[in-house]
Amino acid sequence: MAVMTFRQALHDTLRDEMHRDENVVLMGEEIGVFEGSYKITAGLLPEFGERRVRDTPIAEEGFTGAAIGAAMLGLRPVVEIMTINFSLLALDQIVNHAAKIYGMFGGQARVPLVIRTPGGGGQQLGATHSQNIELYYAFVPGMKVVAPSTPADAKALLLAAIRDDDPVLFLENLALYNTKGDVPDGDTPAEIGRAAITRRGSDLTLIGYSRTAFVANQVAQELAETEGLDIEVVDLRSLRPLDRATIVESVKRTSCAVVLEDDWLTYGIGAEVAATISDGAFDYLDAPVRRVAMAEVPLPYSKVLETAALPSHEDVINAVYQTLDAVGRRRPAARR
Amino acid sequence: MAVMTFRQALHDTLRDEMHRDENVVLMGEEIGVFEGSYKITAGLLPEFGERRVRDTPIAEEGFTGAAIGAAMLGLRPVVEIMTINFSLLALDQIVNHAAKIYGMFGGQARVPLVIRTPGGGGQQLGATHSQNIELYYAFVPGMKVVAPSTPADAKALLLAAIRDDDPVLFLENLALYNTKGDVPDGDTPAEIGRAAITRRGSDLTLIGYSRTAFVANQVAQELAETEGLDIEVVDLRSLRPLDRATIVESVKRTSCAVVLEDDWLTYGIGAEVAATISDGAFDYLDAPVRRVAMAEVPLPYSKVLETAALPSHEDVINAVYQTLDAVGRRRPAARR
Amino acid sequence: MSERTRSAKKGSPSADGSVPSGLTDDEGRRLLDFYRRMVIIRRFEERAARGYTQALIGGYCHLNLGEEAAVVGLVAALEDRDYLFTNYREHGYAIERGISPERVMAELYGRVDGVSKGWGGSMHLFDVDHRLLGGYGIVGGQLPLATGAALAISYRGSDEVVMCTMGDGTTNIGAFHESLNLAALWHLPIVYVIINNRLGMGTTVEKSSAEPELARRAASYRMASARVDGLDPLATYEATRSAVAAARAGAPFLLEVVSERLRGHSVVDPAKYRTAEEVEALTSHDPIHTVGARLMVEGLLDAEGLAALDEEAKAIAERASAFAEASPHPDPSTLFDYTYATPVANDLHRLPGEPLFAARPRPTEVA
Amino acid sequence: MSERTRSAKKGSPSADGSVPSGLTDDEGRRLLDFYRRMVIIRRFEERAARGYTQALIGGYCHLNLGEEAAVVGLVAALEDRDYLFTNYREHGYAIERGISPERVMAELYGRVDGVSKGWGGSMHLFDVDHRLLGGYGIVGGQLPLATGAALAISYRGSDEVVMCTMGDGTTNIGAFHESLNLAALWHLPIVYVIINNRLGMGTTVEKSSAEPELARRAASYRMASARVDGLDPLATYEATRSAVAAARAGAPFLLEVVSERLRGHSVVDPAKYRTAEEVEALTSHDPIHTVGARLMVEGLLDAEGLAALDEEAKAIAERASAFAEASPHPDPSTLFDYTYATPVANDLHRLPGEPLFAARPRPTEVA
Ligand SMILES: Cc1ncc(C[n+]2csc(CCOP(=O)(O)OP(=O)(O)O)c2C)c(N)n1
Ligand SMILES: Cc1ncc(C[n+]2csc(CCOP(=O)(O)OP(=O)(O)O)c2C)c(N)n1
Ligand SMILES: [Mg+2]
Ligand SMILES: [Mg+2]
Repeated sequence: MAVMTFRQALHDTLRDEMHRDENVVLMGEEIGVFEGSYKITAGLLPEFGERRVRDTPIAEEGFTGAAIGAAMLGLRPVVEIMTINFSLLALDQIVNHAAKIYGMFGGQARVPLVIRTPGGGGQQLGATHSQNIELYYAFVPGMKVVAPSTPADAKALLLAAIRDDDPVLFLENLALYNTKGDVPDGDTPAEIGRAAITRRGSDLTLIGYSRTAFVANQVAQELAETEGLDIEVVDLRSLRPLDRATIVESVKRTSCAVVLEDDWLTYGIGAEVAATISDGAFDYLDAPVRRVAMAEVPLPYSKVLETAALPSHEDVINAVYQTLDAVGRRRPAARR
Repeated sequence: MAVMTFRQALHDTLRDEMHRDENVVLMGEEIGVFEGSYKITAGLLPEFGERRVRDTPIAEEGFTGAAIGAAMLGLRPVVEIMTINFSLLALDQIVNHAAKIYGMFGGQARVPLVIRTPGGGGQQLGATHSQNIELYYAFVPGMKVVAPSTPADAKALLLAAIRDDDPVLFLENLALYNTKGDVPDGDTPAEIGRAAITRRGSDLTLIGYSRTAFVANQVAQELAETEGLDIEVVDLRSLRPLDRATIVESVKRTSCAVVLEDDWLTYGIGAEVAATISDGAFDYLDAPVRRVAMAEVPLPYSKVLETAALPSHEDVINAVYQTLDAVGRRRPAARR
Repeated sequence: MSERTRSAKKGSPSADGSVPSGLTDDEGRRLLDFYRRMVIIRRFEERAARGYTQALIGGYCHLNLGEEAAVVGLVAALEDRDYLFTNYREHGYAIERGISPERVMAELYGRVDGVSKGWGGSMHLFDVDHRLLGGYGIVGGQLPLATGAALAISYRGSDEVVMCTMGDGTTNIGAFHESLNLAALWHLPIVYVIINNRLGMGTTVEKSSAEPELARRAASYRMASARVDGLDPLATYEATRSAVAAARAGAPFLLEVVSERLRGHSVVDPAKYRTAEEVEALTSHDPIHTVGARLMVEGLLDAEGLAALDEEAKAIAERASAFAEASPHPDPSTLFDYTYATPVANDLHRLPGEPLFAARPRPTEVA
Repeated sequence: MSERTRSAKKGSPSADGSVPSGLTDDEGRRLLDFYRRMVIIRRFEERAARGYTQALIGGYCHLNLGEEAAVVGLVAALEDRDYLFTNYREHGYAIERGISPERVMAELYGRVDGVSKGWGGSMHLFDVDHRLLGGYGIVGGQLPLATGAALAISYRGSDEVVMCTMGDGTTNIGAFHESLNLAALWHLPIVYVIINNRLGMGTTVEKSSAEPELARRAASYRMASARVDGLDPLATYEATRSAVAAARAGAPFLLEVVSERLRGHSVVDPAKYRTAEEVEALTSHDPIHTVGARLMVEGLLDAEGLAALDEEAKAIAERASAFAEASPHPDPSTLFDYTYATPVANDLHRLPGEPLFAARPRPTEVA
């Protein structure tokens, strides 16, 4: 066990897997000489050489597709797409090829590919560089999509993703890279497709993934300390498959839920979570599932406008209060 | 008023708009000499010439982007993307450019663009050619997405789309092209962002769009005749903006709902509709919102497997029965 | 056919059957073998077209009619250990790679004995044993994949070559540019082949490619290239051998094979956009006719032999369709078998009509 | 800098200030004017870098340092009515198009007086009046758009030209290929400009483009092209004039402008991947130094004049940042003003913390 940043956990896991398996190769723009836009791959080029750490031209479709083809022949490429926004250019290769090849050819070829890519807004990167479009992958059968929120999960899910024989979209987040946490030693991959209850509680179920799971735990902790609230937190961890059972069982116990997401509300990830709860916990739910999500605008550059458009810590707390209010449970003094 | 096919309504509307406004130009693969893969544009090349009916190379990103750029200078291009599957290749231009340009530049440039494209499965086109990915557009603020189900709406919504100053994804469906219906004469665009209650009823709200709205009306009609059921049908017509008020008001009256969609269930269009109902009609809903959607697999070529994977007429009827069952209302003799 | 294209056709017989330059014994034997294979493809494709009109084949169905010489010459230049990626117009390639016509036809019919077990159909033939790595329906989709396969080979230092075929229309899509650049940068063992039948559906190469001599596009990547007459199987074979040899030595190659598409884009396309003269002219370019004629002129085949080959090919096609029709449809219970290679928790095995959660008890029954 | 690149630089002064070939009066005046503009960009960019470290500018910030000569020469060859599309490294272009440095800086500061009203930031400058049609942050994203703008011009039969700039790294993306092909096919009035600073972030042009003489890529589209020394503003200007003239006559053009990036990719990049010698060499290629030296040698500027120009430029930059800092932030109430140009029913104006539906009455209050 060691305390390290999310970034370090990713870096060390990549490095360990490259030592373990000669088939693991890294590809992407600026991952070598430049050490990665967010420095996840720093030091790996000098250690492993150009053969295994491959800087690519700016050609998302081409190099992602090439990684898919290499995977079909048994390599286990880990592709970095600099931010998830640029993955739109590779979407045909991912959705129409990586996700289809196993099924469309009757199981004859596997695509053991990992695509690592960060989402995130709040850095004033403007409308085209601040999108959270994990939905585009989570929607597609044939893809697996994981979204760790802690350094420990970053390691465990990356191990699982690299050793999985299917294409895995591994969602990172700019705001998480410098967060710290305990990371177990050893070599224990997570199970893809499983959510985790990261905090037990009975008052309300707070659900998130990636950055929003981090926020959920923070808020639950804070409200426990300041208000004595007993909030359960579900970290989805896997967006496809989605672990409906864990979500629904939690809400059956708490009878209300707030879903946090960093994407747009309408048709966002939270829509499925809310629909799932409303269906599976229908007889247990005492208030509508509340979603906290981005305002529905192309994200503006201006700090003031950007801040207005993105969910804040306060927004989460208010959503929790209003939901508790709605179910008539332990309402702390209104805090607006 | 005239009875005509969906195809004819599209064709005639395109033609009329080209006569009305010199800025309306058509672009796409095989729309001219070949007359369009689904023959919507048949006859328009000889009538308007190559300047206004432009066959493009196979370059979805390039020609869609070029249409966006032309729209910025005031043309009103109507692009045909042969099937929605191929639009993945143009997604960066649509999502990161067409949908962002108005906002990102503070309202200085408009993108009066229409992208016409058919979805649809059930034609044994295999995994890459049978997807329904309107979700990818409906998710994006800045886009408008319309999805007519009748020839009349095909006309009215296409008129609206062409005259709108924003990028509009105009969803068609292979299975609708030959359907027939009344089409009003004259020149009355629909209002984008409005759903329609196409059939009044009090027993259950059945919701669809594009092909599934057609199916919803069929099923409602059939169950009225055979079982005396009184089903209300909501045709969404616009996926973005989504007309939540109409959906919720309907369910407040019927207290239960079934949502039909042709895409995958998890994260599909129906997820938002179900989440919206579960939230907005929380106190009125007597049973979980039922979704009828594709099985979560890459769509197989084999007719037998494809049929198993796609929602059938029977599936819709059973979902309606089971939902009525759940609310304890007018249960007709079980029909399995 | 343009001047330029014509000039690419050295040594092929003209329609009137005038004597060509002459063949060595080896070439003669090879040409005869090629012809035999070409006829098998031809009859297979015609049978497939019939299967389509019989509604035994669904979806899209694109035939190699007119491209048989190109197909045969190209594939013959590959070793068994080499890999082939192609597009949706690939029945002939599958057969040439050594996959039995039965299993190819069974795939067209969507049956369990099909090469892709009925999951792929006409556009998505795949056989890992014969190193045919698909059959892709998205124009240009196969290019990055094939490039990546070549990357894997180069990474491992083994000496297979990848061949990746595409149509002329495909050279205008972004993936073409990105892929060729990567291959050249990384010295990958790959031959990109353009089957230039001068049409992408109904659009001519001149209307879609600003440089219609497509082999020239290799210059953007300092890649070697050549243009060859794809109606001449021997010329195609020789050109391909050189290209494959270059690729095996780590120099990727762009080979343009000028060919013909005798019928519509797919079996349902009546090709009304072609003039009567164009259609007329096609017959004289039909490689089955021209190569057959050449063999006769060379004295390597007589009318009887030709008829016998044809009978054999027809019989193969008939057997293929009989086999296909007899093969069972996949069982609906196998629907969820191929979503994931590594089984995964919470994968949703829900049929379209099934509820997401088991039905609750009816309200009246609630305590 | 490679041999090849060097040889493109005819007539530019060497670092030691040796006498160049001599200038006409016109050229002299022009060079002086160009230099003045170059210095304004230089000081503006330095001021922007400071604004970034002061946390007055957020997001990404890419500077034209080293590219001033190219920017000035390129834009000077355009008429006011011509259109310019560029990428995220575009502050200098905006200023050259005639937009006031105040409004450019205000955009970087995200204020209401910014050219894009604070919605775009450094990467997304846009001014419809000055026909600067953006500033785009997706590599290659501007190419199809610019091509389409040229299509609209050609459609209307008017005689504007579109210039579309990009970096060397951008030539490897699919949109480059698709766009140039369309422009050539359709004879569009457009000049594609590659600012070849030989780096895309940290990747050299040789590592990213299999044909590193990028102008040669025009051959794939039978498009005319040229390569010019982008450290020489006069040479750039002349080459651009020819290119623009060709485009105006309906022949699209690919112009490669060989340049330098003096600092990191963006203000936060320390460019550790550059060797000390490389960094050393950069100084002698700095166009502000070389052009200044040339003007001195030509007797067109003395030390005093040079200092005066510099003072003027610094003052402009200071005024710009003072203006920007004084300009108000956008009001949060304007958040929903620019989602749609045509107002639409049911557009969701919900702030992140707001519920989708008005709160229901509390259960205890239900009758
Ligand atoms: C990305 C994409 N766009 C469009 C299509 C539709 N389409 C299928 S084949 C074809 C023409 C391809 O022409 P070419 O590359 O010359 O190959 P050919 O059919 O002549 O063999 C088109 C446009 C597609 N399948 N994929
Ligand atoms: C599609 C896409 N991929 C990657 C990036 C990240 N990125 C921004 S600038 C850049 C380098 C571009 O290099 P070049 O075209 O030479 O332009 P320069 O920055 O040198 O002016 C990269 C990779 C991006 N913005 N868009
Ligand atoms: Mg073709
Ligand atoms: Mg560069």
